[in-house]
Amino acid sequence: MIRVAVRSAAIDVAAEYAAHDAGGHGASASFVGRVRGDDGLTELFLDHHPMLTASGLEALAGEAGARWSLAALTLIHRVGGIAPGETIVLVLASSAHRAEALAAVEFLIDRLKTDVMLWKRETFGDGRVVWVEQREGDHKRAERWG
Amino acid sequence: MIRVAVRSAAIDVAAEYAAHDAGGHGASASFVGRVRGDDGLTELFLDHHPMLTASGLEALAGEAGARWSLAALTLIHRVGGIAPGETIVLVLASSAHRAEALAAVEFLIDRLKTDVMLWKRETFGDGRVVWVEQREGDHKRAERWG
Amino acid sequence: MLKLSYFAWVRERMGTGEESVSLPDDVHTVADLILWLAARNDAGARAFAEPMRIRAAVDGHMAVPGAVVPRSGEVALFPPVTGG
Amino acid sequence: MLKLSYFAWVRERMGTGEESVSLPDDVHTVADLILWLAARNDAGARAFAEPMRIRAAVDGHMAVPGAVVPRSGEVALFPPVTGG
Repeated sequence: MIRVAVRSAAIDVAAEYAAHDAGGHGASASFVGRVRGDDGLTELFLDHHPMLTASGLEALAGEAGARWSLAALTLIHRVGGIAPGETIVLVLASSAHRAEALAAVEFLIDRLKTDVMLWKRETFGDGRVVWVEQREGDHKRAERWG
Repeated sequence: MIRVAVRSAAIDVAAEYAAHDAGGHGASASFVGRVRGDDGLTELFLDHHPMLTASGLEALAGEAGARWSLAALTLIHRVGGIAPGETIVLVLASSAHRAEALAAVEFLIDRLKTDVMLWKRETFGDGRVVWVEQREGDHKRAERWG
Repeated sequence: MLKLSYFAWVRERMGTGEESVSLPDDVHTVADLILWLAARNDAGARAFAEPMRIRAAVDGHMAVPGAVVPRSGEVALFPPVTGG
Repeated sequence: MLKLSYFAWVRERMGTGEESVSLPDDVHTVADLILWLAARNDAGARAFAEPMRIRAAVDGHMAVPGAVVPRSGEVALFPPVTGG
């Protein structure tokens, strides 16, 4: 079962894990990304496109489902204002085989960094507000998947 | 913080996740392995050496901590009799950087399959009881890490 | 009427997230639209000063600069995405 | 006295998880110990019929067949591990 969500409400990792797990599959791999507060960041704001952001996530989840044999896939991305320490993204993939679950999670988190319609704005304690520019390293990682 | 445990009690993934998460790190990757009930398996029994199994897990966790910059690492392995669907192993690694957390989890689960002092016995619904033999594929995956 | 929607710093510089416009007859492509918006007012001049940094989606699909802009529907204009 | 501990199918075939033994004078190495156990009784014959399939740890450290067996301490004997 593929479950994709884009939301401004907080992500409850334990609850999502429990919802995902219902089937009881051989292997589950996950990735949880949280906002980092180093560098004096006080808020990360993610702008999104109501339709394109969700359809991009769905396309990515579908691609993972086509590449690997997955029993379940959960992909939840937060948007709007997020405080340091809060969860911004959750990827959770289950498969009968550990290699498939691990590869799917790695693929999804790499491609999320480049493919999904999201724009990051950082606000810092000293008053600076900066829209994040594209990062070359993220593209290099994403390109590994061809 | 590195936390390693070998235990016969059930693994509560959500509780372990909460205990691990206390710090709030940038990225957490996890792997949960469960006993598969296909092929008519009714019980997986893991024999272990009271001292060598734990020290092997600790050595592996220490090696991961030396290879990658990890803020926290949790490695819990169950032993004794385990029913299909139950969790047998939990690996949870956190880092400021996603690539390090993901690589550490993949390394640990691959090496767990070959390095740790555990012996698997499978009991099937038709009465067969079989000690599992070493698998070539597991060694190939583990050798990737040099 | 064509609906335009703006995201990230394009939204900020335009001072709005969306608006409806009637296109002049000589605006045919996404590139034309961006040049027209840049010339229309101060906000547009700030938001579209560097057309190379602008990406577009027409009716929910990514569009190249030479893509035709419909007379009605939706065009989204935004900077390169910065991912999740 | 030397403590011997057995694991997995070695434990099952020996019918016990551990025992204490007094080694004969001509048992010096891990390989000697395995051959002696195989010759000692029926359980040993079953458990140690294929010495190549047996691994050993002496006092908590993996030991090669040529490693010296102490007169006291612990030797663990087991099949190749099958992982987590």
